[in-house]
Amino acid sequence: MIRTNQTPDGQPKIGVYICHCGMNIAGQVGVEEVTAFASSLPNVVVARHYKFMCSDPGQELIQADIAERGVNRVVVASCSPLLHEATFRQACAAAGLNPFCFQMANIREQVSWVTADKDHATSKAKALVAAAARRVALHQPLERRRVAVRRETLVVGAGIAGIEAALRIADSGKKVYLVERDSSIGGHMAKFDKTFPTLDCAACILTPKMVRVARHPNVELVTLAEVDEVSGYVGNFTVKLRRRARYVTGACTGCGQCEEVCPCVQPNQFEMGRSQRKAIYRNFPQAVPNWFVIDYGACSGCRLCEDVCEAGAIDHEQEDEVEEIQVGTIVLATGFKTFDPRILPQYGYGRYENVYTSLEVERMVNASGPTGGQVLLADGSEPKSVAIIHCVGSRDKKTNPWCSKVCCMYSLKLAHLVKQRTGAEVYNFYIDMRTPGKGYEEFYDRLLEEGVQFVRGRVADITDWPMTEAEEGKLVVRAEDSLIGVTRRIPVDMVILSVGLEPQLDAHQMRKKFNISCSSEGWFLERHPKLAPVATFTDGVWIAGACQGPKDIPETVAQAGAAASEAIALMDKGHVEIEPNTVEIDEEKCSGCKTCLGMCPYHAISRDDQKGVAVVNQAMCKGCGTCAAACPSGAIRQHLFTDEEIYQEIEGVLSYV
Amino acid sequence: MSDSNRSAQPPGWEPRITAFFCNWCTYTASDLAGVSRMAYAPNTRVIRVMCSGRIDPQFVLAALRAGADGVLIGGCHPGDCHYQEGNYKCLRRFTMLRRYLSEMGIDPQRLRLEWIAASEGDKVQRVTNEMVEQIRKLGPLKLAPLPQAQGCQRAVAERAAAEV
Amino acid sequence: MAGLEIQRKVKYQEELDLEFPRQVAAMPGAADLNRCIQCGTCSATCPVSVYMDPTPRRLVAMTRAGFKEEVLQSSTIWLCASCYSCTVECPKGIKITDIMYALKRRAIEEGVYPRWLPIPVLAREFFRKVRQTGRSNEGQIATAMILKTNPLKLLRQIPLGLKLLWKGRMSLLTERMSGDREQLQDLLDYVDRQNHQAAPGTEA
Amino acid sequence: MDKPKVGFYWCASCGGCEEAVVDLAETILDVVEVVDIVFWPCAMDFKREDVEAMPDGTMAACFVNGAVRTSEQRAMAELCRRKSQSLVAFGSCAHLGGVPGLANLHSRQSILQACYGDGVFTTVNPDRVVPGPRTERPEGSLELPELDGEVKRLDHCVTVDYYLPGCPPPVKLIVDAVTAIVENKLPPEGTVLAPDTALCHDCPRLDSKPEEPFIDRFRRPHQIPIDPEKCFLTQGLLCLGPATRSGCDNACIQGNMPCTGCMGPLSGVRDQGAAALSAVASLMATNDASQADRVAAELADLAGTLYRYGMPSSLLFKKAEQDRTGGVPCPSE
Amino acid sequence: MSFLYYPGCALKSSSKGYEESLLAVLGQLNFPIQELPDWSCCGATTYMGIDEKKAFALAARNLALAEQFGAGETVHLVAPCAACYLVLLKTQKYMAEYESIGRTISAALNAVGLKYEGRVRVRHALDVIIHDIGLGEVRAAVRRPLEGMKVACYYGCQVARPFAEFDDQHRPRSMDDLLRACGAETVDWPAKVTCCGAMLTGTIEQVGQRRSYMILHEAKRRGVDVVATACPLCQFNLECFQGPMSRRYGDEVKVPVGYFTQVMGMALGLDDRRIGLDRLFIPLWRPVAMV
Repeated sequence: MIRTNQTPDGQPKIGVYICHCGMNIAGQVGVEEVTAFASSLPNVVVARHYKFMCSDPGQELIQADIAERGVNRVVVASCSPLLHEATFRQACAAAGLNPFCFQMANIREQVSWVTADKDHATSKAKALVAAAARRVALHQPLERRRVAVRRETLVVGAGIAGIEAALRIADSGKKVYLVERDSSIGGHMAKFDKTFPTLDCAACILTPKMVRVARHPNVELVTLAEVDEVSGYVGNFTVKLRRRARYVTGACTGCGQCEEVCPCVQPNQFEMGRSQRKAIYRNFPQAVPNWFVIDYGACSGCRLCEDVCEAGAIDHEQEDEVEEIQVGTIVLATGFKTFDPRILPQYGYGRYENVYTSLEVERMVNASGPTGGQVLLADGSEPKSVAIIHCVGSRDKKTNPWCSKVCCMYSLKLAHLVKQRTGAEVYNFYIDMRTPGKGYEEFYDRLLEEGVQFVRGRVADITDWPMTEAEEGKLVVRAEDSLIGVTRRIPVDMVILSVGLEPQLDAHQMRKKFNISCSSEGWFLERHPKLAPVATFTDGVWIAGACQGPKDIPETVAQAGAAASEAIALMDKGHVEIEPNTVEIDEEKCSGCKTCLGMCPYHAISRDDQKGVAVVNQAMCKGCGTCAAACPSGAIRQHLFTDEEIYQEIEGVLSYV
Repeated sequence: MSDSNRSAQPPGWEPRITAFFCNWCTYTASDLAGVSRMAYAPNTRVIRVMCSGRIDPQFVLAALRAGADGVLIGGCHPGDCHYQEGNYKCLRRFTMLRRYLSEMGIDPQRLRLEWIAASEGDKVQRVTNEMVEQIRKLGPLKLAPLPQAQGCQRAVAERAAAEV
Repeated sequence: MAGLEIQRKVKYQEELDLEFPRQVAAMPGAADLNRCIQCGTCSATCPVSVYMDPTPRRLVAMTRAGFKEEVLQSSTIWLCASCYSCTVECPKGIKITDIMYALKRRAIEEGVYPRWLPIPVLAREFFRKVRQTGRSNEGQIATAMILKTNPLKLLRQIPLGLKLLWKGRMSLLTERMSGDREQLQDLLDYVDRQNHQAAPGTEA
Repeated sequence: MDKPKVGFYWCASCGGCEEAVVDLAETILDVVEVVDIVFWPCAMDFKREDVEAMPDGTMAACFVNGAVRTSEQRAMAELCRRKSQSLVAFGSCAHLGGVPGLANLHSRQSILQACYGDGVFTTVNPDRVVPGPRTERPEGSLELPELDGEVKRLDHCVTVDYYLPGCPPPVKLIVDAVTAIVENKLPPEGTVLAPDTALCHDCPRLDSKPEEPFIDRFRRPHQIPIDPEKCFLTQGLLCLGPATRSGCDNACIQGNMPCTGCMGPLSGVRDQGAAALSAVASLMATNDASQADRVAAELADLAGTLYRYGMPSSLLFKKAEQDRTGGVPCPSE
Repeated sequence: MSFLYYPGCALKSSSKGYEESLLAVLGQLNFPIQELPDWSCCGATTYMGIDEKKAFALAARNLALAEQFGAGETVHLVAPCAACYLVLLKTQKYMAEYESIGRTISAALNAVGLKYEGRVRVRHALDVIIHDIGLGEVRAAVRRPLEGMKVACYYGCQVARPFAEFDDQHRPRSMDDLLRACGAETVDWPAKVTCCGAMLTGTIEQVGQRRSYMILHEAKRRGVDVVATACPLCQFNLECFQGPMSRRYGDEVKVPVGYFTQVMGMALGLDDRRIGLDRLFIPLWRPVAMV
């Protein structure tokens, strides 16, 4: 618990401490001059300068003045508050001063490092010190609030990332709601045949996890569901889930009778439309849950399925349901989508029937896929030559500028599988071969040994315009072989487009719902790219897997574990401390004019109709202060950023130098 | 701008610009400019607020009244506000405030709003330099002096007592 | 081993002009030169790259490395047909056609273009004609070009010329712009003066 | 015991405040019952010399209305100050600068030019004489008070103990103030004698005001039939109610007219117009810069509207004159 | 909204047939258009390679002249020649995009009493016919549908790339739509935006003519009655060198090559001479069904 010094006489006694930061500040700012200047400011009782204020001796200087000279407000002029504010607040607290009776002046990042002239740098430092001193005189002791954290987690998305995170959290004894939009969990990984570089079967490693998560006593699996709305704050989120009607109940045994009698045929989305399914269907035989589902848009309403279902699991009357759940933490694992190559007409996808996307070929080589694991052309024959084109929809300003990271490796995997299954000549067209990963380069070596051809050059186009007899009836791939320096035309039977990874189409809606940030492209933004890769700027919400950016399975699993352990740690701690820069409403002054209500993106302000005034829910207030700026009565006070504190700062920077 | 115009400025005068930067984007960008040692004009004084949405038009006027020749506001790019929409609130107030300043005979270029992301240290440098040049061209802001409010007699008595 | 030509190929750093890439990149449209990842899309999509030495991709690499002489003397820049295919297809948005123009101008400036190539001559004739009359005249320009590069070829072109005349698609009279030719000349002269004021190679 | 002595004086004002005193109607008799009016040039025959002859502090309270813009008004304000124990700034002009304060949008030069130069006024002045403190004419010499360069509020010139806001101050507030003086139950000095909450607090139309930003255009009252039930802002009419003290019993609102701000800012506000601007701009329902500017442009005469009663109390105080204004049109020029 | 016609040099000489047919077609469709007075050469592709700024200045002069006709409104400057179209668009774009170009060219224009503020929209004739007149109007005006006529629409480079926005860069369809509206059958062929060799056909023949040959060969292979073009240089290259090409590659490539406006003109029932059919080297025969 923080000890506070309430400064009973109310008279501020300010200590000002100027840091040299070695030569980082002192080399450019006249620290002695600034110190002398600081001593002349109102309420300043002591001003010192020291080599490194953040060092232990530096902090002890402050603490000694608090103890011996009754300093009750502290200003440190050093680096950015974003760097060391916490350090000095702690130092104050340790000496018994409320940590918020402290203000920092940034004279390194914003003065010594950016100002060419020493006199200017010194003047600027003085102005910032004056502002901090004038403002700190008004600082009042504040307390960080504690909020309890609920022991339930929402995991959104049940691909490998979501499944992994859910299992970890559930294993630690907390309740998990695992929400999946599709009728079955498993995500993209469930579509793959083999995984690189080990070539072990995707289903063999994924299916046990799918089954385990479904049966876990702490996991509530919610498929065919989406998050409608999220409100609340870290530790106390309220989530509205919309469960779409499945029209098949949990009584389903997965026997498949219904599917046989169903007369309605639809393109199978799970197979990217390359095969057909019935209106009552399930994605794949190992689907979890293993219940069927009716695609009501495709259903004729004949109810034949109802007649044959011995378990009586069909319920045509089912409707969407909205359920409200309470959770303390949230893990987003909403994954990615693949690039739609129709955007690049030069590659002929959708126009030439033998141009496939990599995901379609993944299904093709999968024993449970539409061709039973055979690689076949549209006419049913086996290809004799196949081109695999890397970077489709990646590394391209006009589509997606990023490297999709996994394509090189999965292209190698597909090259291997295609060659193995058909014996065809396989050409990989690549820009740069990216195989950084354990065992990845070795896999590339293996492919080279297997005789797969590699052409270093980005393909300009795929055409059926023959220039020679050998090209008649073929797809001709045109690229510069940049290692040789000539343009090559290679006729092939089949083209595989290694499509890149993209954010989900609704990523921006999702980020709004969860109040997190996205890069402009739509990848969820981590709090720090290196040091906080699974945290977001919203406390209590973590991200895992490819919703944050392209990544492969091992990385996804690692991230899911990291996100899970952060959520577990918070729930085990049981509470969070909230910064005190929230707002408070002076009920005496508030006229209840409602101006502030619409300012708050978190709906933290409501109107008390009885009293006719606005009321702030302290736990929901994030401390932006937008309402305070809008209040025409001056009735809203933002702690640490009160109007008067800011006025003092304004006048401080302008009144002395 | 021609030299003759510059020489019209009072000797030794340097533009003074008060900058209000939001904590998450522009203030961070400003730190980044420092870390990257991007030197720029020393005429700005940054006041950190949590969000550009916190910036009350009264702050801008108070800064001009206290002697600023210009005010720079920096916030997150549209859509990137850490608090979702504070920057839009700022934009709305800024738009109307500029019109008011203009009516009050103050060149609207003395108030500038820029969206500067945390990664745009170079933009802090560029915008600051541009703005200082702009204000240099406009010259010092000459507001009519504000008469000192006399307050009540008790306040005067207290002031007098304090001076003794 | 008759006919086997043995060549020593090494480039010493001091033979390169390291300012050259900077100067090229300073020209409008050429700024993205440095973003090239050598993917070869430009070469692959180029309708005439099969005749070029080096290919556009290599030309960009050579420009960036400072192979000024080789770049300016290459046939590549003169073979560019301005079809803009490379510019449209480049995944990094490099305006390769503009870079080709920039290199052509530089080559003419430095007088290093291959003499046998009729293209610079055509350009010059075109240039002169437009300044005089405000219009180009394909027949006259082509004739002048052929005369200056390969007079014998003119004989072969006679049937085509006659046919065009007969079809009313070529006129021996000079087509001129109707109005203010002087204004046009003043305009061009003004730009000329501006060009001279800017230091060559550094003007943006 | 003697009845407390009180005085009334007016500086730059329209006379409405004097009317307000008269508006006390029968109540004024009660007032006269309990106080002695010793100075009221508008209604009673007291001369300046009479006041000067009084010992300092004779009056328990002197109510001064009007802004201060001439040398004479300054002198009289100082005189009233000396002769009274409590000086009350009476009405918007004394309190904030008032409507006369809008003269701060112009220079003294341009005002004199407009009145005596080639202006629009009909005063017979063929020689375009601009009167100064002392003007010599064939008919004789004329002495006039000097016109100041700017309009000030009363407490810019002398210390003021209480403020009675309003244009004019509502009867109830006047009675309360006088009662407080008589009963010697005055609040701490410096107080504005009106409630410190905004008008919306009692506004009958508040329910119709949405909670989310909604302003998509501005209009002027004469341009539309005004719905007597709905919040003015929802009708595109600028109402300063949210930024203005209550105490007026919503007189304008009852009369189906938006509040123009005469009761002045709340105690936590430094600049009433800017506070109102912030609130109103925040409520604009657009995130697009050009759209916001189009909506803002519909507010004709922003400065005059936001500071109708308080230009001399605003942070800018007076229009600056040196800047070229580019971009945004400036209607006051 | 005013539409000005910018012919460019070629339409006054080697491609007179293009001008004749375009103006006749627009007349027939009651679409008023006026020739930009005092226009000069746009600089074409050649000038850029010699002196970029002068090239921009030449083009900008025409933009400035056109703008005077707008009375403050947008002016549409219709350039039927692909090169003119590209150069005018490029000039406009680069003046806005590159401060140095914008500044120099504006200064140069100022020096001769002109100015350009950016109110011209450069349009290709194909764009205007499709989007301003509309296929419905065209369909209604067809008197003699081109039934049985098989057309290969050839767009060339510069109508489609890199600045045009009215059609797809890789697989344009506007001309196909238009000529189908005229009753013709169009072939979906891969050569639509392939380069014809441009000025290389006349300068480095082995390069340029090979390009044209490939295109004609493909057209012939597809059995088309005519190749329709939207660019003077494309038309010239594809039509005028068919003899030398056939000799060079030992493959007879004799295909009529006309302007899309000429093909349209036939459908609108315009007289052969009015649409300049008499100027073609290889006569554009009507298919049997039409005669």
